[in-house]
Amino acid sequence: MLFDFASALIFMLVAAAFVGVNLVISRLLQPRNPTPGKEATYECGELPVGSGWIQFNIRFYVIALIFIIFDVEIVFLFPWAVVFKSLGLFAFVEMAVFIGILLVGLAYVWRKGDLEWDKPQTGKYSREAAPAYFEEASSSSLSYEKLESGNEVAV
Amino acid sequence: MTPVGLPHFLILSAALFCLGLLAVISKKNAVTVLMGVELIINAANINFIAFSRYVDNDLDGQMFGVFVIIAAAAGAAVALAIVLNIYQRMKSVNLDEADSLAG
Amino acid sequence: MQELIASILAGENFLSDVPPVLITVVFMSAAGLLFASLAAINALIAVYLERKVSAHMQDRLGPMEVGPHGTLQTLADAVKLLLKEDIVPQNADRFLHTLAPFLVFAAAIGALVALPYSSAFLFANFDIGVLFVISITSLTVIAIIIAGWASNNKWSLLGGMRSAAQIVSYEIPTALALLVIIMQVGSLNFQQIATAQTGWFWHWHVFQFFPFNLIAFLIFFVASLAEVNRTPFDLPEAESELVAGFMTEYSGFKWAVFMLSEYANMIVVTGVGAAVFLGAHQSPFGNFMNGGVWGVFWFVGKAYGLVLVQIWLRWTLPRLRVDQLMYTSWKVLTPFAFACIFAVGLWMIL
Amino acid sequence: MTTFDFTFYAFSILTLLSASVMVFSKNLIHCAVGLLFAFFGIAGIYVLLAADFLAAVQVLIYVGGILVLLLFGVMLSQRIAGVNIETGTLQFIPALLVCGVVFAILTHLALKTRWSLMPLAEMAPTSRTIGNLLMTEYLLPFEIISILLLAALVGAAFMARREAR
Repeated sequence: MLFDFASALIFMLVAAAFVGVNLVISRLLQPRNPTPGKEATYECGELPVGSGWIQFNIRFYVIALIFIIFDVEIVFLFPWAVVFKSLGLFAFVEMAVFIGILLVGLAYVWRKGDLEWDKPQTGKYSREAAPAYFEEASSSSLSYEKLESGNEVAV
Repeated sequence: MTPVGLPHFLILSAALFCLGLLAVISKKNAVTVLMGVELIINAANINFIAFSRYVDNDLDGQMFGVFVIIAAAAGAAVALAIVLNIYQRMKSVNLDEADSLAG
Repeated sequence: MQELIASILAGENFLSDVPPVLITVVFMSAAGLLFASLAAINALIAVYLERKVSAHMQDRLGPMEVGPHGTLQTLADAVKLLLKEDIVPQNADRFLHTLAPFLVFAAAIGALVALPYSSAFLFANFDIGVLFVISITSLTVIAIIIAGWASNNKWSLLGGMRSAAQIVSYEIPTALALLVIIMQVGSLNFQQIATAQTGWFWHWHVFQFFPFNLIAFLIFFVASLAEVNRTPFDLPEAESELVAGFMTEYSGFKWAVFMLSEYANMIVVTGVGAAVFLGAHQSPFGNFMNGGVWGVFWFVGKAYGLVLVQIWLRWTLPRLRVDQLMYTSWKVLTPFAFACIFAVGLWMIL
Repeated sequence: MTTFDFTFYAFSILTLLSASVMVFSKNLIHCAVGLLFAFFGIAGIYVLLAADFLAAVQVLIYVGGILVLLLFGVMLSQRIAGVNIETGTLQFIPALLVCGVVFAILTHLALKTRWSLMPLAEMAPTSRTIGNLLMTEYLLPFEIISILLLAALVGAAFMARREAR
């Protein structure tokens, strides 16, 4: 058992060393003439506006929170799945109860809308907020006819 | 140098515990305090597993370890939600400024 | 590999004066170096494949200039990236900016070690194989957040956070889909999962317990696309919105390391898929060309077949919207994966 | 010094050094990176203690879960102005003294106690035994944990949502 972990560890260390050596080689070969413009923060060619200040949406936290609860559940599911074949019905009922309780949690956050990310349909151009805008857009063929008939009148 | 045995693991765990304690006592920021709490929990876990290996030859200590990790995850989730709530109300997560409950 | 080292240590040769630990470490380091180079070569091949497949899908020829049919184009690109100036923004955190590529690549190699390339030659045969791969790949999430933050750039930070939220969301369905198979095998060890699929290709797990294992495989495949940020789940690095997300401020060889790891991670997820669902290193035709070095051929062939499907999807499907992303993970894949576990559990009891 | 001892000291030094980075750094993200390596080192210690399943769980939950959560917490609870997310300390010297005393007492206990040691068992895979124990002896805690997780999920989601309004 220790051998497997040791080889994984050594492989990871060698991988890191591989990156390091290549970075050094690259450093030796590459040109270096930094200019202020080159070292500026990239913002699509414009000068950077403000600092990197961003107020993040709290939804990031809610997603991470739901994730960690289910991650923890998976930790229990793995040993259960290993012994499931030998224990049979008893283990199945145990896990059904366990998952059932946690699915109540999933149902709760689902019902309360915590799983919804901000959809692009809120705001000025949403179907709910501006139905007239959408009707106008979808009946564009009609307006062409109006336009054409108007032209006829004009001619 | 004596070969590595139970006391070595216990001393490592004690050192880790003290570092965690230091962070909990001295840090201003609530998130760093939480990080210190995680260190303390890990120190306790090392003890459980070391005893399970050296003193007791079954896996009871490791079972405790699993439950401790799980409870720590749940605790961290709730604690961070509280911290974010404090931030929303007071615009700061520095514990010395969040004193509106004080008399 | 353990047997190989044991045989070297047992043999009477000029090495008998050297301590066995040193021989083992040197031997494993050499294997690791070979492995890291293979990961680099893998990226060269995969990038070439991607360019050619996309070109032919769009009725173009793709790279044709360097080497016959442009085969050396990606090598030329690699040399170019090695010679490029490494630009670090002035306000960036230099240490963490450099640390992130190391972490990403180490995590990818760490996951690759555990895969069952053949029944005989293995780098690490973990009893907890599947769990090990899942846990070691979670290092990538942290590395991506660090990379995004250390760049001190709005796009990088936003891309890193989005990427992290996406990867963690899709980790749940991935693990649940794998659990459907682990229940049937009763082991987390990749070798035992492979042995359980011995025989003709209808013994593969994906064709057992029809249709639940097939559904589990589809869930796994879709979720693994999101895990490695492939289209249609490439929102975190959407070029048109976030200018490559957390990689915005990376250039030269550091950027190349991110690309290397991305392609290595593609092999990780397709390798896990091939190992768990598609018979691992077993030949699809019973005993025909089975075992030994053929195992490597079949395993890598299956993994690359799935990589080709990933490339095909990239040039077929449009990108998802961010709300559809969360919808797919939590409201479609996760409930279906739970339903599969429940159904297979009932089936096994009855 | 055997390989086992060498690995133990290497992982201990890694763990303690990164934990110190976490404690003494002023930059919150550097604290988190220190914590990352500390968790990784502790996972190595678990492997040395024959707890392979627990080591994987440690990396999965702590690195892949709690640390991500903490980093999200840092990002969400700061006015991120550039790369400098700083935090100060309070009463550092008294705290250092207290911790030193605690460390001295704990070390003394660890060295002076006569532990009733058992002969070391062969290292064996643990996942199957843990699964069996979970389904038999530890059944009640296992089911209660699900209630705890449900409570944590509902409570934390509720608090986070109230803040979003």
